[in-house]
Parts: sequence; C-alpha cells; structure tokens
Amino acid sequence: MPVQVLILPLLAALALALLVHPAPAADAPNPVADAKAFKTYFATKFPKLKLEDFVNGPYSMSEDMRRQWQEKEQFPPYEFALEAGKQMFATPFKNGRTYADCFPNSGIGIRQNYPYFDEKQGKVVTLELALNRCREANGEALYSYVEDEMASLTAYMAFTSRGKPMNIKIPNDPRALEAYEDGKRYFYTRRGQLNFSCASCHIQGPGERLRAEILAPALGIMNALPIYRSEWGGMGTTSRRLITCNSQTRAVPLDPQSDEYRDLEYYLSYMSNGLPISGPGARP
Amino acid sequence: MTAKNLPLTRRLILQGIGSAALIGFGDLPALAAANDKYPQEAFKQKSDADAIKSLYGKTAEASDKVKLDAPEIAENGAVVPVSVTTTLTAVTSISFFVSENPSALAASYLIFEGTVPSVANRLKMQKTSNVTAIVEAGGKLYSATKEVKVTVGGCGG
Amino acid sequence: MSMIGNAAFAALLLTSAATQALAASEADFKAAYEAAKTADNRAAALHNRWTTTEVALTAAKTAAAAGDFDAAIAAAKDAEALAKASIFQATREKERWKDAEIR
Amino acid sequence: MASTIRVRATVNGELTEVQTLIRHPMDTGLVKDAQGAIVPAHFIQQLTFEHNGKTVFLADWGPAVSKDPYVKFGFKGAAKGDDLKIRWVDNLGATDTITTKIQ
Repeated sequence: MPVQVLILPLLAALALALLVHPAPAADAPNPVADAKAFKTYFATKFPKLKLEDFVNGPYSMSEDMRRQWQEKEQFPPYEFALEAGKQMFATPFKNGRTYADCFPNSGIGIRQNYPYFDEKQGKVVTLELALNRCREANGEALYSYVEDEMASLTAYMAFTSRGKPMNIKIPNDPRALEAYEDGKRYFYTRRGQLNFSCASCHIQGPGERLRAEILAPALGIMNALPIYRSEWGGMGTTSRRLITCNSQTRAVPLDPQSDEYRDLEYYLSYMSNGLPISGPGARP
Repeated sequence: MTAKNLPLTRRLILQGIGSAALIGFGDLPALAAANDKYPQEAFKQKSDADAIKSLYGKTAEASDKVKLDAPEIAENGAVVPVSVTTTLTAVTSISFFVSENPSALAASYLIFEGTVPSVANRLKMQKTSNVTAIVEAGGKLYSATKEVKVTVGGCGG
Repeated sequence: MSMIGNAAFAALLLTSAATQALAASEADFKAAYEAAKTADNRAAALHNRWTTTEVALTAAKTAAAAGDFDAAIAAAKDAEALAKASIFQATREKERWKDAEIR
Repeated sequence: MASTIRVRATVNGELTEVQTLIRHPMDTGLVKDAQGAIVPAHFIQQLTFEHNGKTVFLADWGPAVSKDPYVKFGFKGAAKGDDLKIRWVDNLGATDTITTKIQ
C-alpha cells in the first residue's frame, strides 16, 4: 500500500485529537488578568462600594447589619480570643524559643503575606500551616486547625496586620501557577448534594439573604479571617470556615489544610490583593 | 469600617487591654447586696405582663419618650444589640423583655441618682419576637416595643 | 390430599419461602451495601463525597443490625444512587467549572 | 487567673461612660451538648458598679443575656483617676471583682 494512503488516516486522527483537546496554551493561567476581572466584576455589581469596604463582608452589603456590627466593634466579643492569642504568641516553647523566632519581623504585621508559595517544597503555605510547622520545629504538639488555640493565634497575628494591604505573590514557577489554577478550579467547582460552588454564593449571591444571613462577597472574604462568629460563640479559623461551608452544601469536607484548601486560600487571597486586612472579623 | 479609621479600633482595643491590667484582688467586705434582691420570681415568668407585674407590681403605658433601638432583622439570635434611652426624669429602673423567649424578662437595671437613664446591652432571642423596654420614672412605668426578626442563619444542611 | 394437608403444605411453603427470602435479603443487603460502598469509595478518590451518602450508608447498617433488611436494602440503594450522583457531578464539573469563571 | 472583666471607663466633662465586657458562658440550661446532655444553667445574675462606696449601676441578668455579656451606661459625678469597682456573681455562686481607674 502506498505510503500516502497510510498517512491520510494518521493525519485525520491527529486533526481529530487536536479538535478534542484545544491547544492548552489557549487559556494559560493569567493571575493578573483574573484579579483585574474579579475586582471589576464587584465594582460594577456594587458601584457605591469602595474596594476596601468589601473586606467587611455582609456588613458592606446591608445598613441594618452594619449598625449591629459597629455596635459590636465598640467592644468586640473577640477581645478575649485576641488577648489569649497575644499571650500564647509570647509564651516560650519548652525549648525557650517562641513563635517570633519562626517568622519574619518576629511575626508582627506579616499576616498580609500569607499564604505564600514555598518554592523549596513546591507547595502553598498558609498562616495556620506555618504556625503548626513552627510548633513542630520546636518539639511542640500540633494544634488542631479548627480549635480555639489556632483561632486565637491567627487572630492576634491578623490583628497586628490590620489595615495593611493583602500582598500575595505568585513567583514565576509553573508549580505556583498550577497551585493558583487548582485553587481557582476548587472555587468554581460545584460540589455536595446542593450542587453549589463557592462562586454560587459568593460571586452570584453577595448581598442576598440566605435565611437570616447576608452572603459575603468573595472579594475581600479572606481579609477578615479568622472570624468570631456569633453562630459559633467563638473565634473560628479559616480551616473551620472552609469545612463548615463544605458541609453546608452537603459535601464531605477534606482534611484541614489539604492541598485544595491551601490552593483555594492562595487563589482567593490573591484576588483580594491591595485590600486591607480586617481580621479578626466579627460575623453573624 | 474603612481603612482610615481601622487604627482607631486598634487604639480603642489596646486601650481596653491596658485598662484591664489594673486588677484589684483585695476583696472588700462582700458588697452590700444593694437595696435590690435578685428578682428570682420575675425571671421565672413566661409572659411580659406577668414578668412586669412581678417586677414592678404595676402596668406600663407606651411613651414616645422611651427610645428603643434594636435591629430590624437580627444578624444572629445569639447576639442582638438592644439599647434604650429616655428623656424622662427621676428614672429608677430600666428593663428589657423578649416576649417569645422561654421567659420574657431578659435584663433589669437599677438607675441611681446621677446615673444617665440609658443602657445598651446584647441579648439572646430564640425567634422573631417583640422586644419591649420599660422605664420606671417617678414611680410610673413607660414602655416602647419593637419587633425584631430572627431566623436560623446559613443554609443549614 | 385432604384440605388440612393443603393448608399445612401451603403454610410450610410460605414459611420456607419467607425464611428463604429473609436469608436471601441478608445476602441482598450485603451485596447492595457493597455496591454502595464501592461507588462511595470512587467518589472519595475524586474528593467529592456527599454527606447524604454517609447518612444513607449509616442508616443501612443500623437497619441491617436491627434485622430490618428491607429498610437496610432501601437505604443501601439510596446510598449507591447518591454516591453515583456525586461521581457524575465530579466528572461533569471537571470542565464545566470554567463556564462560571469571571473573565 | 486574669480577670474575666474588661472595662473602659472614660470621663469627659461630668459624664463618665462605662463599657464592660465579661468573659462568661451565660448558659441558659436549655441547650444540649454534642453528646445530647443538657448543659446546666450557668449565668451571671447580678453585676454591680460602685464609685466612692456608692452603687452607681446595678444589673440583674437572666440567661437571655448574650455569652461574654456586654453593657454600656453613663453616670455623673466622677473624676479622672477615681476608682470604679465592678463585681459580678452568678447563679452557681461564682464571683469576680476588679477595681479600675476612670480614664
């Protein structure tokens, strides 16, 4: 059989393959463009709001809620968690070192740089993870990612960064871009029997009510964490917030600080670059 | 809370932490139980009317001199900011009632000579209910009532 | 065969069938539960299990423990359906998530 | 043990504004814990504020006052640096007292 005859089916198969998988370069991750589009979406949806006000979540969406929040902020119920965090942060480990030795600038006013991409391990490192790694490096038992100790510690560190603009960096490393994309995919993927994604509530629905609660905008949602929720009667960590969101859509949560959650926090924090840290936040 | 007054909150809170440091442990002889015994009975009453009768032994009349401030929809039934202020004079007591709570009387305050007749506090509400503030002034009772909506938050599930 | 014989014989048939059905439904339950578990494990591999699948699986096990195999089988079938739905959701969302993305 | 009472008392002109936040569970006795057992009632019943040996404000609280309770009021006749003594007692007889300087 002449060679040409052989080539024809090959070419056809190749063409077909191309059709089915469009060239991957078509939508290579472009975080800068994503962030711009993200902010433009919210600025057009809520023209009266200044960008930095989005960090106040539901309180930027409703006057009645905002007044209740401002009353609480005069003497916030998270006062005790904040003080506990401050005290824990300064209490030395058994080996005499403290958290200050693990963090740049002794851990003060650095929350806005988390999560960051650790190029040695090729993975995203969140504040909660860094705190537990610090404990581990100093021979201390790890804290649960959803209990009070981690909540108080992260509350104190967030407090020392209040007002500083979120400052998440994506190094020019394909693994960082991949983590960013993985976080974005998680954010937009529908899950659970209710078939919601994070975007279903926090992109399409901010300002609208879910029974008594008003949905917070995704823009700036990370800036207020950790949050003291009246619902929980206590300070809750970012991990606890993500896990609770999952179970509310009837999706089985993953383990705290799984890659998906770390990448999600990386993506979502990057979207809020430039907006001020307002944690620890008080929320319904 | 825009970025510019955020540091204000930080100062307020740090001030709070500072002033707490002045701790006095020396316990003076047990504070005389003032002239008010804890109104156990009033707190047991189910309805507003019974609680008011038990607490004050008389009924109240609505008055626009009693300014009650409460949210239209509570962000969370566990922490509902409610406050009252009044232009009435010779005020001796202020109380708050949540009619749909298991027992209506939530809190009662004695106002002394020289104390401003105005109180702010945070109450729990089981469900949507009328919130009533009662001010005892010159031996008479004046009231203001407002409905506060309360529902379970979140998508449940 | 006398009337009584027939009745007794029929009763016998019934009881043996019933016991047979009972025995069979325990095996049926095990099979149904197994199928549900496999599907749910596949959903777990896709990191996309639903809490309602877990609830149905537990309900199936409790019903089986109480000997109520009809309820146990029904619950196991529910669990399997839910698990399969969660697998379908994961595979469909693999590409569909991009539609919602803000660009 | 650090005090459970946080207070901010600031005077300007003749009016002293007092804000207090107290760490206390304020359990109603109507709530069940994760294991289904009733959490017993445990709430502050009486909170008193004393200036120069005279009670200036007294609160009688029921279980409907929020967890980590907060109250704000004002009174006249105090000066910067005066003492303000705050004391609470709860339904189980526990108590806490602090004396703070008016700012």
